[in-house]
Amino acid sequence: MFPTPIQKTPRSWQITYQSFLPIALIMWLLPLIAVAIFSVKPEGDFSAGEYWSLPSTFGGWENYGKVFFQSDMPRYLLNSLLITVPTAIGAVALACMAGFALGIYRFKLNLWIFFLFVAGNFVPFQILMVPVRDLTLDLGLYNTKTGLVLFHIAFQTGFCTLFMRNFIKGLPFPLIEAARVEGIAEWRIFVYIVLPLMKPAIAALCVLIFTFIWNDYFWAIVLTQGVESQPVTAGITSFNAQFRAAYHLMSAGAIVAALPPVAIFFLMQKHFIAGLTLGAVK
Amino acid sequence: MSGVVLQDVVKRYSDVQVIHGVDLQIEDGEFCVFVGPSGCGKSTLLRMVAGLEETTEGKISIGPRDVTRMDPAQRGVAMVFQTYALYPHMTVKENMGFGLKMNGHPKAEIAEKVAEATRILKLEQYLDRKPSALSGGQRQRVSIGRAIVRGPEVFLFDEPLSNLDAELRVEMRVEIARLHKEIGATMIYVTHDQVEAMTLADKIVVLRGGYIEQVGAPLDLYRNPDNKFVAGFIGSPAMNFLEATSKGDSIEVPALKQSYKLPVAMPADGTRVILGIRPEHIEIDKSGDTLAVDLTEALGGTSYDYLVSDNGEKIIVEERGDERSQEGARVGITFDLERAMLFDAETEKRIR
Amino acid sequence: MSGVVLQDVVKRYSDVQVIHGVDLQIEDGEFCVFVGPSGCGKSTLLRMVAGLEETTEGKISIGPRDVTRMDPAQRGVAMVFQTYALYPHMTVKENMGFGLKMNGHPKAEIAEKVAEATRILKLEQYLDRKPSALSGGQRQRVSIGRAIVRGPEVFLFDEPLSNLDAELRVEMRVEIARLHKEIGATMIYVTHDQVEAMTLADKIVVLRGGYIEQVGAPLDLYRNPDNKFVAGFIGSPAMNFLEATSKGDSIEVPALKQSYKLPVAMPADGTRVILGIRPEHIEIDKSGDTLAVDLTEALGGTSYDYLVSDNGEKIIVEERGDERSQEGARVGITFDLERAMLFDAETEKRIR
Amino acid sequence: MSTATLAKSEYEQENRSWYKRNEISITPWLFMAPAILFFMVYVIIPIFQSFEISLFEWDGLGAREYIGTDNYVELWDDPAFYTSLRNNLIWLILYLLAIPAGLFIALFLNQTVVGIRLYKSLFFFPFVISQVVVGLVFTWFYDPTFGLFNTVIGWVGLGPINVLGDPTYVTYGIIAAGLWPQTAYCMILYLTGLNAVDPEQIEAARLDGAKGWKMLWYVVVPQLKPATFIAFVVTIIGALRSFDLISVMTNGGPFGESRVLSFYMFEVALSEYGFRMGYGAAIAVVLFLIMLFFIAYFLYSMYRDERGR
Amino acid sequence: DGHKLSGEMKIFLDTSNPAPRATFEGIIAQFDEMHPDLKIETTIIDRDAYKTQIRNFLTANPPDVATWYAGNRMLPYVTTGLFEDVSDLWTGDLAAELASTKTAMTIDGKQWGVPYTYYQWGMYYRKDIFDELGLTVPTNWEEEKANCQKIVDSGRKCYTIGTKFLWTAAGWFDYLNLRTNGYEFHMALTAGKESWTDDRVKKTMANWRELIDMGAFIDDHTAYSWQEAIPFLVDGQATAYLMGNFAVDPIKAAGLTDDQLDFYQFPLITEGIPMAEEAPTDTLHIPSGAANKEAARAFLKFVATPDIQTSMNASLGQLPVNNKASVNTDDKFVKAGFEMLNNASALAQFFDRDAPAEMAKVGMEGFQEFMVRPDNLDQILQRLEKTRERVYK
Ligand SMILES: Nc1ncnc2c1ncn2[C@@H]1O[C@H](COP(=O)(O)OP(=O)(O)OP(=O)(O)O)[C@@H](O)[C@H]1O
Ligand SMILES: Nc1ncnc2c1ncn2[C@@H]1O[C@H](COP(=O)(O)OP(=O)(O)OP(=O)(O)O)[C@@H](O)[C@H]1O
Ligand SMILES: [Mg+2]
Ligand SMILES: [Mg+2]
Repeated sequence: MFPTPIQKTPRSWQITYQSFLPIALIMWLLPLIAVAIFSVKPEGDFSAGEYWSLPSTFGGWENYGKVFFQSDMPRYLLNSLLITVPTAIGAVALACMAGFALGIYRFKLNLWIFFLFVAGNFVPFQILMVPVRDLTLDLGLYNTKTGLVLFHIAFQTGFCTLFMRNFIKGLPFPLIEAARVEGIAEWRIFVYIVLPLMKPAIAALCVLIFTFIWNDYFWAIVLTQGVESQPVTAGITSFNAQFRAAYHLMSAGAIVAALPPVAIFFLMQKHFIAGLTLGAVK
Repeated sequence: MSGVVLQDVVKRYSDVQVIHGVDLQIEDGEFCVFVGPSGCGKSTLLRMVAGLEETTEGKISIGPRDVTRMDPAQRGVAMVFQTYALYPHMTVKENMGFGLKMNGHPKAEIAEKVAEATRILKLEQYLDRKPSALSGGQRQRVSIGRAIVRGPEVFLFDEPLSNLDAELRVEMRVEIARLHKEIGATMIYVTHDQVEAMTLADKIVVLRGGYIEQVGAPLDLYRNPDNKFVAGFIGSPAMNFLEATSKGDSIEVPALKQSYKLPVAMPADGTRVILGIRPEHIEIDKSGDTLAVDLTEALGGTSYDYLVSDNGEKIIVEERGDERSQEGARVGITFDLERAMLFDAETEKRIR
Repeated sequence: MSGVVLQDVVKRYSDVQVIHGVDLQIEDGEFCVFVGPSGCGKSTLLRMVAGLEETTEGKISIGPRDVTRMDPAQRGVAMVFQTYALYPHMTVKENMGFGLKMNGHPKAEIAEKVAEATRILKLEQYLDRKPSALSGGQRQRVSIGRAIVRGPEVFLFDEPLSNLDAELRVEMRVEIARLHKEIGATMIYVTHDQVEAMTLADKIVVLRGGYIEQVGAPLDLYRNPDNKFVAGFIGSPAMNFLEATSKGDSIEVPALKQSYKLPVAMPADGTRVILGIRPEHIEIDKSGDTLAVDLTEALGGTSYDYLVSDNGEKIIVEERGDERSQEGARVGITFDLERAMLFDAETEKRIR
Repeated sequence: MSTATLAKSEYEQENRSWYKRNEISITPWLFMAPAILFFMVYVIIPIFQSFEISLFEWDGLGAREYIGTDNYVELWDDPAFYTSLRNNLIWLILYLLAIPAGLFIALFLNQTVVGIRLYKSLFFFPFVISQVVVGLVFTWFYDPTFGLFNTVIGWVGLGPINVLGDPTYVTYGIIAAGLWPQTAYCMILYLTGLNAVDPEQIEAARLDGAKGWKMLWYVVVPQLKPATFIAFVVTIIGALRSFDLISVMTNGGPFGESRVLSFYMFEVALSEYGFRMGYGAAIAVVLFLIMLFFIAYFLYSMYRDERGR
Repeated sequence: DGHKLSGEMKIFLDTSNPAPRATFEGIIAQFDEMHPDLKIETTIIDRDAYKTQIRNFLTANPPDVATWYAGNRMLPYVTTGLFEDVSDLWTGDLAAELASTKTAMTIDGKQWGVPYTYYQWGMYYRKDIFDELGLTVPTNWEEEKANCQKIVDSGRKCYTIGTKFLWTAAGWFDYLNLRTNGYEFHMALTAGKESWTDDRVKKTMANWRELIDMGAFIDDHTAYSWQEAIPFLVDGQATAYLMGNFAVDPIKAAGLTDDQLDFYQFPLITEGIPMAEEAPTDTLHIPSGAANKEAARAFLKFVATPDIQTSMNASLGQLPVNNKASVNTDDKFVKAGFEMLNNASALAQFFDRDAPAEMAKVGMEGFQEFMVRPDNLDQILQRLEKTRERVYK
């Protein structure tokens, strides 16, 4: 293990390390901690110019109450959920199938199609902006959650397929051969053998895609507008316009918007990190 | 009847040919072992029988049926893989019954067949475990069980024991032998392990570079190899080969500084030949001094002497018991001329 | 002088003790092999000598120096790992020279030492390859080369050959033996392979559960084990153990339905003892009928008969040559009483 | 004993359906069809459409007018374009700092002490948060009146610096905000990479006398190559995709000094004063060509790996 | 109205600040009450976001009523046929009552919407600080500068401003240019008929520069939105704010009272040039893709009626467009504005409403840059000129 395990170092260094850890963490998260503190400060602290003092009283209830009951935040959160969940399901489903095809079968175009997905996934997606917006308009899906979901599914399919294909490629191939010798139809091999084995990958991808899509801002502003379909990342700007310069409320809003992916990350940490690294490193 | 017949079978991967026209007949109920060095095409040949690799040319029949172009599932074969290939998310019972279930067999029939296989392999107490909760040997037993359940005409094994440790390997080897006795189906078995081949096979097929070198019963190959390759491949430690030249009805062996008269049809004078003697057929002659003892190894029950001749050829001698020669000493050797073999140095064919 | 001395060495991981006070003296230039079942602490002990594990208690000296608390790099040891542990991004040459480079030796010196090691190990043509372009045996040679280059007083090997296939293992074993002869440094070698231990060692240390069971020259351990564990562990196939009871100056062996009188100091009447006979020391008596032949295996030079007694005990007999018994027949056995051993059933200690 | 019990029907149907006979060659295409369809429609074809649109003058409302390469000609002497290009380069270069920074933090956290798992997750935190929120947080962080940044540099007698309002600092300020989550990402990649470093090699190197930086440089870093490669890929992509932060933090300002290509493209095509679809598409094409350079490199590396295994 | 309105009516509003938001909600509720069968759905979009979104929703999912701005700003939607011709509403009494805004709503001889409010721009200043420093309301440029110098000397800034979203700087340009060169030149310039490198423009910029060089504006204004600039006024770091009347509400909300805050007209610069004012008009339109145009027309009419105009603008704190409506004279800012605009020689909409979008964007960016780097003036003007050549071609 590198660096040398702390247990094997002198006592003095161990203590230094142990005490430096929390300090480093606080420094690292300083901007966030500041926002968290902002969000529970009462309005008065700001008008009094007390930005960096501890909250004079706990204003959290009021601030967060405003976020939830006097703004469109709940609606935006719901929109985000309605966009994120179908996207995760759709993209992962498509990728499972495509990954299976690319990971298991040997055919001429295999590598080319795989690279098509990979290359598409690397594209700076802004370049799709004009045509995709147009397409969405033509389909009558502009400013609908469906329009956003369809695009997200399509674009995330690139990454998901890369991930799934590499994962499936890592499965022991004799499993497939054993099933073929047993006379099991190809689609049944997918359903009964490959799919169950992909569970961890599916979990990882779902979590990952959830975060990616939840945090998407660009497509949200390109393909949607208005409270009926915009997700919370875009909603937060309207929210901030509504409460401009009301830092306690803006902070509370930011924290509310950021919370779901953070919660997912903490709940599914193992899968999340596996997803990030496995997808990338294979 | 369900023997397996390969007629002039060829396998090519794009432009590399890896199997060069193999003809082979495996009788019904026979235990046939493919051996040969790594990369010689053992697995490829086995997988062609299974239908997992396409046959480029030639014909493969199982029993009366030509299966050359059939799907694996239709050939009536079952395969046991080196890595077991158990479905990790299914219990032992489900693993064994899966094939039948997917092909729509009634539950009662599946249960019955699984029970039968379980009995044969003594897996009763593991039926509800997942493969991950089994030892390597148990896993391999389950994978054999899965093959049995399908009731195939031919069992195919691809190095089934090479992922097991030495002790388990011996155990499973005995188990497979017993299984063959019990169900009597045709079995084709790929291994690179001498001992497995010798002890399990009714018939050993020695492959090299995509060609069959020799086919025969284990002891026939040991006693009566057709060529230098088979002679060297079968038997451990490997046969000693010494360069020699024919002269009249004898051969001259420079390493031993002596002529020998072997009971074989001698080739023309001056032909370069090779004398083959197995280490276990050589006795040390302490009074001799033609060879130097380079190294000795005592294993307790047996010892090996590594001898070097003055012209640099090496000879291994297996000695019974724990006596061994002195390292650095000089000795001679004697051997039974009946058991020595002669090969043509060019063609490597046996001279009989 | 650079022998290695371990004095009352103890290793604890938090609250698990895995080495229980080991005392051991390894002479300068000696080849010492640690054997024992998996998990007995072989690697741990070796790594303590290397300095890769801290020594909880006791003292380790190399030559005159107490190295117990020293850094690995300063102990004058070099280690060869089971997985080779070559740096994958460096060429063979860089791998071998890395240690010297790190310690700031001049380039010329490094080149010279690498050349020397290369010569010893015949690695000339691979110098510029990366490890990934080498075969297993070549990689292991490089890793030994890396050890040689550093010119250590003590070489440490942790199962260096167990990732190689059978053939290569034999080859590398001989190579290591030769290396030891050539450079004559002290070597400590961990293995679980019988043959390696027997053939390489000047001194074998048999470990079990963190204790030393016996230390001695290979053949001494074979011929004269101190207890049942060592007797069963050394020799292959393993010694047969049969239950017996002492009666007067003989022992009664139910499996063989016979009494034997062994030249040892017999314990009190009725003591449960164990009779140990090595497979290679048993002869089949075709006229007998105490045992059933369960299975026979012919390997060419030797055959094994697996016998079962009526009370279910198993006996393996090694037969020389290719004769073997008939499976299913009933036979008796004879053996040389001088070579049979007796152990106390309780303490498993040898009764001499 | 005969055990030939396979039902006849299972292997002796001679006249099977066409699908059955070609199952293995058709199945992959059936499985890939939906993904390919989606990907074509929404990703691959639009890339080419961008090329096409870039040859038109079009406000997104009325009819398009074919103008050949005029958009590119205009781009050629559009100072805003060069500002964006320059900023993109700065992003590309400085964003790479996330890689060593991530490695450094990963090394710092690669220990087994109580609670280290929690520390690792908390250090990873910034990556999970939306860039929009990161942008907001940093906007306040940099605020010239009350921002923590100026408060802190005030302690050492510097500032105040109007980071986001000053054209000389603004791009660096935004990149710093972007480096925060990106470093966290690289850190996780390296933590996983460090887990995979062969401990025996570390031990071998210890015996060889390598320590500290030497160990890191000669033994550890080379083994982290896969992680470094991925970190490189995601960082490059991240740098070229940078949009959210700029949009949230400065909206391209002050006077367009913090624009990058992707933002400029959005601005001319879809913002309040924009709606020049053709011009936006032309910028898109330039951005794509830059990325193509990297994509080709990534694909080549992957191709080598695929062949290699 | 003759018959009942029914169905649904979608209204998109950009009135995202709290006061206007509430006002409109009130009006709509009133309208809703009058038409029980009509279901009204209101969407309020952030004012800045609205400006980019209007294109999308006009083509993709047009509402029945949408807010927008008069002048050049509505031109693209008129030429592309996205706004409904509502000339039919500009007949009868209403036409007479709205006459003053008719030109701003007319393109190609047709009217494309109905205004609902307009408001004055001018200096909102800290009366208490002026008193403290002994300053009087300036009436010409010299006084303005003299005042400013005293303010700067007292350690304050003269003007607060937040230029993050650019248009606030355009307010300064508009007034400086109107006062330096007059209404005609300003309109010709924004209409692309005059060169940006003209000496007259340079004169305007030179005047502006005097203030910049004095340190009249707060530091770091590029980092702030217009709302974020308010605290500087409130806590006395700056004494005046050139803004539209909509700023009064948030400034008061931030803690200033009528005693502290007052208003004065942007002072005279070039002697003899008549005083024209900025008076942006906010308007309502019917997208041509609207589903319920009947209801939409009714709503537009309703909003323009004197009663509604009176109550609406009272609560907006702005000026009614209907000349029959009464101005809320209780509000001193509204009153001042009303008087000022009544006496104005001419009314300009605003830079980004008078100039086409692209020109406006480049122009405002230039103004912002100028405020930070006045030395770049020549470069900036050249850039504007180049844009003018392209945009108006
Ligand atoms: N897909 C393939 N494409 C090209 N050549 C292949 C392919 N699969 C196998 N080969 C080649 O065919 C030859 C035979 O391979 P095969 O796996 O049958 O050997 P084997 O005898 O089973 O070896 P081992 O003992 O190592 O398993 C080898 O030379 C191998 O390189
Ligand atoms: N880090 C550790 N913490 C706790 N126990 C350990 C640790 N490392 C090893 N052990 C225990 O110490 C004992 C000895 O391990 P060691 O690796 O020395 O065995 P070994 O003889 O080398 O076995 P093998 O033949 O399998 O390599 C084992 O029981 C092992 O479980
Ligand atoms: Mg094989
Ligand atoms: Mg070990």
